[in-house]
Amino acid sequence: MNDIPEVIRTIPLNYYLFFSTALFCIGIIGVLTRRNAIIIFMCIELMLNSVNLLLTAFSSYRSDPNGQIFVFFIMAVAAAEVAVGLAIIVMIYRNVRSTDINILNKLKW
Amino acid sequence: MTSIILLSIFGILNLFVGFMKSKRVLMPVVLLFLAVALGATLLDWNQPKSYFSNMLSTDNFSVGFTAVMVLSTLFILPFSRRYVINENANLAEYYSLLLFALVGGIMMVTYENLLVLFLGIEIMSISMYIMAGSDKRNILSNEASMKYFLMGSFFTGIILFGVALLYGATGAFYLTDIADAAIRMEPGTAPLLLMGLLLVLVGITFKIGAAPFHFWTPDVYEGTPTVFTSYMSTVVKTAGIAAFYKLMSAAFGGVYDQWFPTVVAITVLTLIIGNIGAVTQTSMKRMLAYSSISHAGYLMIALTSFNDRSENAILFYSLAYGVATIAAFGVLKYVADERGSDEYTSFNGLGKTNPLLAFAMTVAMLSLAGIPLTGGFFGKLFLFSAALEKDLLWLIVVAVLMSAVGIYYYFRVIIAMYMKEPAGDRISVDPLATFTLISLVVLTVLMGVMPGLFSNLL
Amino acid sequence: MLTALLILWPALAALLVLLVKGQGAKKVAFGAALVELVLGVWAWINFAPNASTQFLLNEPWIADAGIMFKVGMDGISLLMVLLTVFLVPLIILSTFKHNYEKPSSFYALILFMQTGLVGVFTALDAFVFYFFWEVALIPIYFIAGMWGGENRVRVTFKFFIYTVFGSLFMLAAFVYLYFQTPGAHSSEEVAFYQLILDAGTQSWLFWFLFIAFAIKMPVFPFHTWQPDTYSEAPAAGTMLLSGIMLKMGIYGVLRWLLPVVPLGVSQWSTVVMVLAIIGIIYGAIIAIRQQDMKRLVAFSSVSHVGLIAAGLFTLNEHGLQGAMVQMLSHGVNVVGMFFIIDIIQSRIGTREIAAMGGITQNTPFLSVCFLVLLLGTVALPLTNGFVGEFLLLMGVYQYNNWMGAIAGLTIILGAVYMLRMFQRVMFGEQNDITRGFTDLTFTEKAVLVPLVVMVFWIGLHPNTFLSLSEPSVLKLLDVIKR
Amino acid sequence: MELSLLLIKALIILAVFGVTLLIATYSTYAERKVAAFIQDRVGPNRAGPFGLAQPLADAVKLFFKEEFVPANANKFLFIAGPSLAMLTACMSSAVIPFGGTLIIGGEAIHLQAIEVNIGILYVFGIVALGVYGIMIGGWASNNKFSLLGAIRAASQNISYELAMGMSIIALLLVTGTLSMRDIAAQQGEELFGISGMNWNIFYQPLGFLIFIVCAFAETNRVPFDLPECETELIGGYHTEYSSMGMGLYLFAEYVNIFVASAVMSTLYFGGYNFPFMDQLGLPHNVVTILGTVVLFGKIFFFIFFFMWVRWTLPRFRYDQLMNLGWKILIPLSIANVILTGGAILLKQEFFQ
Amino acid sequence: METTAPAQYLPADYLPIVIQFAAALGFVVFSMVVTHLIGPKRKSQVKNASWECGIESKGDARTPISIKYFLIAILFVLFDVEVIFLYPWAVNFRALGIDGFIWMLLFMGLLLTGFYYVIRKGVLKWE
Repeated sequence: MNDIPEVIRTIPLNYYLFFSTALFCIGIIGVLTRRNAIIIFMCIELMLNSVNLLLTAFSSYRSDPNGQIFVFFIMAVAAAEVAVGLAIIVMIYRNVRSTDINILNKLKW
Repeated sequence: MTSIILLSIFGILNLFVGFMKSKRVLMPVVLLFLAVALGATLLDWNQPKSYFSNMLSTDNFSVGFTAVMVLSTLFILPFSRRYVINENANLAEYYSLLLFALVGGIMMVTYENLLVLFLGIEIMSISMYIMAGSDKRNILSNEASMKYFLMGSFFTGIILFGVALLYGATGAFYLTDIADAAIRMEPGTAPLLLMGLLLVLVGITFKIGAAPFHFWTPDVYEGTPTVFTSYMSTVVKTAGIAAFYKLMSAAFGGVYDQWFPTVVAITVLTLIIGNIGAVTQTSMKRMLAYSSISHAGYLMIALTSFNDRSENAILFYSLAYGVATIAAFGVLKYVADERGSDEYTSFNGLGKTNPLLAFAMTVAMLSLAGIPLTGGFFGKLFLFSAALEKDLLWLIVVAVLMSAVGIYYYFRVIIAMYMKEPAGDRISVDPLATFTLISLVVLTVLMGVMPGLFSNLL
Repeated sequence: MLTALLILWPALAALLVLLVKGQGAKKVAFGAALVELVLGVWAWINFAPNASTQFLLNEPWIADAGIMFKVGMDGISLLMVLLTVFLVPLIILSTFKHNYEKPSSFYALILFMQTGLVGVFTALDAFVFYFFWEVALIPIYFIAGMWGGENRVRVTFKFFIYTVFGSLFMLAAFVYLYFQTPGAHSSEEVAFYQLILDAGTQSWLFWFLFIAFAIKMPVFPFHTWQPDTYSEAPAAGTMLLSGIMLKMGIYGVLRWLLPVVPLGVSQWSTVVMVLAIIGIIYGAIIAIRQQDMKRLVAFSSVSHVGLIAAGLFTLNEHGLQGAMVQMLSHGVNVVGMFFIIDIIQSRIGTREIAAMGGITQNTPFLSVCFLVLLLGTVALPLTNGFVGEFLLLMGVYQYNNWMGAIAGLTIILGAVYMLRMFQRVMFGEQNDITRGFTDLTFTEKAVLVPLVVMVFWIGLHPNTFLSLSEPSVLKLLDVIKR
Repeated sequence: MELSLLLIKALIILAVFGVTLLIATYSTYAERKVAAFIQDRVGPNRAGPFGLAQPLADAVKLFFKEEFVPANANKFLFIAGPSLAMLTACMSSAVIPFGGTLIIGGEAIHLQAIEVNIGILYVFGIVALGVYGIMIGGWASNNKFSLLGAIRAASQNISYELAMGMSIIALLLVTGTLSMRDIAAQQGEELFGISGMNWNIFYQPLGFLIFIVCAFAETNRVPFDLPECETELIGGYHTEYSSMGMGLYLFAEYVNIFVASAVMSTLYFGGYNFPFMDQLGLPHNVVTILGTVVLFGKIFFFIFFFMWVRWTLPRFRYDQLMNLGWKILIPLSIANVILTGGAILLKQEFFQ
Repeated sequence: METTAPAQYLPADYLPIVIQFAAALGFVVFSMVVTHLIGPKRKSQVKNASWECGIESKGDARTPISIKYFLIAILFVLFDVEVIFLYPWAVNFRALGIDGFIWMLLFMGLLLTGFYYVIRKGVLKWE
């Protein structure tokens, strides 16, 4: 199993870096431009996953498992977040019959 | 560390206590839990230890902030009595969430590894997302919860990306290792490092509600049920600022010059936005939200000055600010529940109908405004002296000007309470809350008269 | 210990008063203030007339930062404390005819304020000084805000913002000075006196400190809060403000400005003198035009304080000693004046000068007291005002002839507005409003008689007091001229 | 990887794919025959000898039926639903080792389409995706029955997936690897002196029981066919489907049955191993081919078992179904994990 | 543990999965397209209505459904992720030994506590 990093290293680190940064930016742009709570939420998940990817890449390049352990925790925490997030979205949907965040303007920004 | 384990277990236990028929046992039980946790925390005093291959370490810094947070929670709980009466509320769950959030907070001040920091932030934040929406049928609460959740997880993502970059630059999650790498600042990895630092900074800035990422604060605070708002603005903020300070000092203390301009800019912006924003509010709750932004700004002054006074100053200020804010929110809760609105006008004549509530509120406002005889004054004094030692005179001028602005909006409440005709009848307050309010007032005044007791703990 | 007792007793008494229900509170408060007076007199008796600081108490306060709770009294402090302990019982007594709402809070606040005032006058550490400075402010804010007149909310708030704003600068200056002290930092008065700072630093420090004191005094152009607040506050509040609190500013200049930043003072004293003298003339002229008695006295106060401020910045013995005496006299006189105004207002329900007339006819006792105090105010020889103003004018004259001459106008202008008021109010035809005017009651006499006695005591034998402060003032001058 | 090797792989893949489809096709026939047998009927016997061409006839019929999309359905998703169901069903069979190695010209060829080191996870992942097909189809139909069926399917699948995963974990404790090939190979070892008998069923009887129950639930077979139960929901999620859309759903179900059977055989019943396989002294290649035959035998047995159960047991009620999944299977599977772990440790400590 | 799998996996080793995918996709697309082309097409309004017991269907099917289903979904997400933590542990079980077992017992204890809580709370109660 020790050889896996070498295989991964056939692709330069920068590619991973650029790729996950791109994913991350897509996520950010999604969060900022979309108006549907679920889609925003998915964009956030995309951001988290780009982080996972990046951490894994770094971890492999450094032959250091810590990064991947971090990924594990991110996944677990993200799951908890998903649970809470979905619960919140469902709660709102039941009250206002919509998941469009523009409806949520009772509080001024 | 003991307190983390204890509180986790207590939190779970409490869920099962909630299955009992009567909801009335819950609060005493939770208060007992917290008292035990506080005791356990204080046992670690002057006994630095590290756990889990150095991922967590308790030292006086962490013990001090843990104690402040546990104490704050202890003070907040009695104000949730109204929920006890409402048998339908999921009280046990909310209490457990409070305890879990506290665990997260403690992790945020004991971490030695970014993983623990991340977990702490998330444990705390996720609990808070739920608590923000705990008033399920209330659309405002829903909205607060949703906003807090979307924004919170968005910024969690940003922190994580920053952490990933830091990991890429330094190959470690340990603060000490990062500090080593940061001092070396190898040209190859420096951009990654700085970018990572910036992103983490942005994320934590959000979590403590500092400008320019403060915009969620007023909305979320307003929509959230008041008890949890007070939790947000005290415990969460304390944990956030302590974590921030620890990160900056333990990991990036060596590159102070690199982050100083950013942090100082954030500080000034926060001070200005928080104070100016508070002036235009008509709702007490929103005012307190903006005030919490501004206090984040004051706390960050200690960060910008970054010297041996900073830790103590932050601790003292956190305690003083926390105590005063809890009192303010406690009174606000009673007034808003009884008079149906959290506008300033609903405080009218409170001095006549409820002298005690009014007095507690007055002391709280004086403390927040930083008037002597209250803890808030010495809090500000210590912060400012820390900054002056670094010769940040201009920063102090800004802060002083903003404090003066602060007096304006804090005194509006006092004026309403004492100098207007009553807006309603006497508000009945249960004995426990009365006792808590009195304790808060006494503590505030004690900090204001004998600051030496608290000022050099670390 | 005695100093600590002087500081703590009113605070304890305030808590005690809070427990008393109903109008009984005023008696308890009065008793407490009398005890404080006895303590003050006791201190006076035991005071050795030299320049040393006596009754010293030096306890660690914020130990790690080297901040001590250091209080004690030298001659200057003692005089101010005496003024305070003398006036407060009278002020409490003067309110006996009013039945204020929530009397226990009212009197507790007054006593609490006394703690702050005594603290300010005895503090020997900058932070202790600042602490009590603000402690004195909070009660008066509530007194004026809760029991004041129509516009009380806006006016007192303005007052509060002004003073706090100023004092924040003072605090900043103190903190800065604290860090300039060598070694383990200290904020003690002595440590500040020993600081050698360059002129540029002293220059801005001067303004940081001066703004705080100037707002409190108030010196033109920082006075705009004052007339409104005086006229809106309840009588007792006005007396506290004008009789004692205003002296905090003057005392502050004397103790914490002149010796601490002498270079700054020499750099800016001319400017301040000019401001002070503008204040003298301005206050007097505005006073002449006032129709409201309370406002008139308020503006006269601006005028008088201007003279005291001018005296302070002359930096000679006459000026300083004059300021000391004049602080006492002004305290006595202005409290008396406001009390008389309060009596008139409570009898006939107005303060409009134009609405009155012929009050003397029913009220011989009142008229006499009023006249004596009034003459004291306009500095007639043999009264207290004369001693003070004479010394002050002499000081100013020594500093600059022209300034002395202009400042001298105060006596003439003062006579104009005061006597005009007296004439219109007391003499002339009785009208419907003043016809039923009754003479002083026993408690009112009990207030006015001591004041009148003081007017003559200071006027006839100023040395009783001058000798107390003289050594300290000389010592202070030495420090300034170091 | 060289091109030739890739070609061989491609061939194996296509072969496996073809076999999968073939077996699935004939499963429909088998189902009807089994049903007939159990109900004492004849079953399909007109198309071809013994009705063997019946599946082909069915397929042709489905192809020629009108493709029908309801007016207020989401057209794209409506078509995507069955496609996805079929797609995922077809993806998972590739990692199952259908035999040992054939040695041809000194070159060892594995009778396995794809070897990935996380084979079980792969199967799991693909199977879990299958529920999307049902969910999407049911939702896109815009029919209340379809929606209910889809939601039932979804919650049923996820409920049983937990127990299934947990039972797999117990198995992993025994095997220590996630690779299907390794697991199959391990079971070829000796047990009590009999080679090829080291089957996991002997170590994990409880785990197998949980697994097979969950497999029934995952494939929406009776007694867990609530998503499509005719008496309550007409046709459940495929109420609105006709022609090949319908066909793919049905087909996917049989493919899933095949895959589930294959996985069960491989994980618990020794895969391509059979008793005395090394002791008979046969040539390697013969053993391999025999093994493959044996494996298919096992698979057919399980497929038969699926049908047997279908025509024997009544359907669950929904609350019974959920209770079974959450309150019985999950605690049971956790207990199984703990017991297994404890036993392995005991063995390590005291017997080695 | 003796392993017969290659010690090293190249990215190309996963290529067959793509082939498999292509095959499956090809099959699906083929069947869908063919049936689309050769099947008859006759549309009518009644025929295109959704079919609910043969009577006219009312309203939209996109109505909120019982909260229970959401709860199940959310529970699944949580438990499934916790189960995922067990996989690496299970694979390395022998290497981790007693310590690993005890830690995992603790973990599963927490899992079960949560599970018990959920049951007590009545989340899984179907009326």
